[in-house]
Amino acid sequence: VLVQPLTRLRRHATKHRCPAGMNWIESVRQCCDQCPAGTFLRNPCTNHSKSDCAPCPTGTFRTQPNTISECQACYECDRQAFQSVLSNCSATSNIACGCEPGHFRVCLDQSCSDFSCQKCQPCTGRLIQRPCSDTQDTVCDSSCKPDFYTEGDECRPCHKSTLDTCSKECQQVCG
Amino acid sequence: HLPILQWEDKRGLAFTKNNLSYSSNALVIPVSGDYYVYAQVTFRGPIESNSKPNSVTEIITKVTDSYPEPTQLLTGTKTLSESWNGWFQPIYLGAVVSLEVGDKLMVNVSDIKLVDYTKEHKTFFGAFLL
Amino acid sequence: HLPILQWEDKRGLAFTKNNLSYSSNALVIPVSGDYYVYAQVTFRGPIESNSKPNSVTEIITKVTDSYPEPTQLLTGTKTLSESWNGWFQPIYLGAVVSLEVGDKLMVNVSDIKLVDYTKEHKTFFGAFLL
Amino acid sequence: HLPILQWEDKRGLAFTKNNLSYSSNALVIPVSGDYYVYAQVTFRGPIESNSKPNSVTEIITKVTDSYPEPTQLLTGTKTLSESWNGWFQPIYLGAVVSLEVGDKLMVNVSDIKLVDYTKEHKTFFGAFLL
Repeated sequence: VLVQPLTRLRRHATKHRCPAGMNWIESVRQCCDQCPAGTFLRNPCTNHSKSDCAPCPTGTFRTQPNTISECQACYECDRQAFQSVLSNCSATSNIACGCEPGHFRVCLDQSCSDFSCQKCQPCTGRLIQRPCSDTQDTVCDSSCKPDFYTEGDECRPCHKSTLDTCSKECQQVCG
Repeated sequence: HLPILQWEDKRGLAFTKNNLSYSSNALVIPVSGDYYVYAQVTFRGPIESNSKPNSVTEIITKVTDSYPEPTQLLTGTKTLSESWNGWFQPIYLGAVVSLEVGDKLMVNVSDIKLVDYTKEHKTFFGAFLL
Repeated sequence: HLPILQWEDKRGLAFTKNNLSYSSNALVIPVSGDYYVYAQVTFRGPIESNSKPNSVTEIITKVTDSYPEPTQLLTGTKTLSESWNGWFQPIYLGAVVSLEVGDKLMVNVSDIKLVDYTKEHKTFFGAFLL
Repeated sequence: HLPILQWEDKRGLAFTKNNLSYSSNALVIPVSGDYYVYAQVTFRGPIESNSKPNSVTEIITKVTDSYPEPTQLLTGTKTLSESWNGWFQPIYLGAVVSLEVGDKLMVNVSDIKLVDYTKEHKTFFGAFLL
């Protein structure tokens, strides 16, 4: 007896295939042309008319062609936490934030979409090996500049040293 | 009273419907009933001011015509142990409360400068009728 | 088992309705179905006892006639880094669970002495049928 | 993009109903409408890797056929001050969002190795139609 294996009827949403540049719209049950970046779908297409796309209201954006019913709200730069605007939000791109001069980024995770801006270290009395940048703190030289002497892990100007504490580095100044 | 937060009610993920409206920093209750009210505020620091906060507080408050004082409905308060370098602290609150038509719901915070307002998915506020 | 919190069910913001009742520290489920259950406990310290807690835990538990042991439905556990001086730590929990008529819902905590019971808007517990 | 969590949808406390289905790490929306979406992730450490995380992040994300990029709906991000010895940090998120039929909801985390997946009542994810 030929046993016909019972194929389990899998009920799954049939994926509607649309031509490139078009998306399936469930409410009208047809493919509609995508709205360009910077706009959103105000009304779906019909058999007689194309998609009705409207520009993203100020303060919102869409970077990609879409058939979505609202635009994404722009982020804001955290001016209170020393962030600066690298590029403003436009209809087709979100705002981009960096750190104010004298600050560098401390990323919260690998994506670095969240970061805080921390003050660059000043390298007082030391030479700067690598200046502070938007993404990295200053790298200071390990030794003190001429006319400075080491005290603990700090570099102090020689004129502040007294004869008995006059270290080797400051001989010319206090000799 | 603690400062009141202002909210976006139309753009991006924000919306109001079924006559639940937003005006002068408050959600206005259109029909009496039990509502699940919720809010998350993400606090962050440090900020310019040199004072280091040792705690942050978020309160969902009700103002009603039938009583002259605001009523604190839900409160989340958290002390901070890492407030010297960059810190983030979300506080989520949510519960069912009985409200009357015309009641206003607001969110107060301990320090408005500590609120992370930069992204709509980090700080949000809402309510729905059961 | 961890200590069970007692709740006010009538005064202030507290209420029960639609036959969802409160008795011997538990919400009693009147009709089978899916419920959104939630609770917030605000913990705070230090307290007189010299022991410094290094964590706090809140658990929403179900007791049912059909099984002799309580079931832990939702758990929030947080370590404390600032437990030497004054600290506050809220824990909010909420989710949908399937419950049977007669089931009892309770809130357990790691240490009842650490619970801030002073204000009804800081520590609360509830459920509603979907 | 941040790693996506996988979920149990049948055993224990987990369930799906009313055509809200779970497939390839996502809840699939069966009918357009407003949903209360929530998730809690309990993070814990330290783990073998010698790097000490300074923060943990949980994001509820939407993927839709009508837009090629995921949309971040809700985000909880918390810096860690006690990351050297044993620590626990729960993050709860919940809010109402408007969704279309076919939309997919997922939970992303900053580091999947830090997620406490050992107990179903510590890390959970769900949604219900209003």
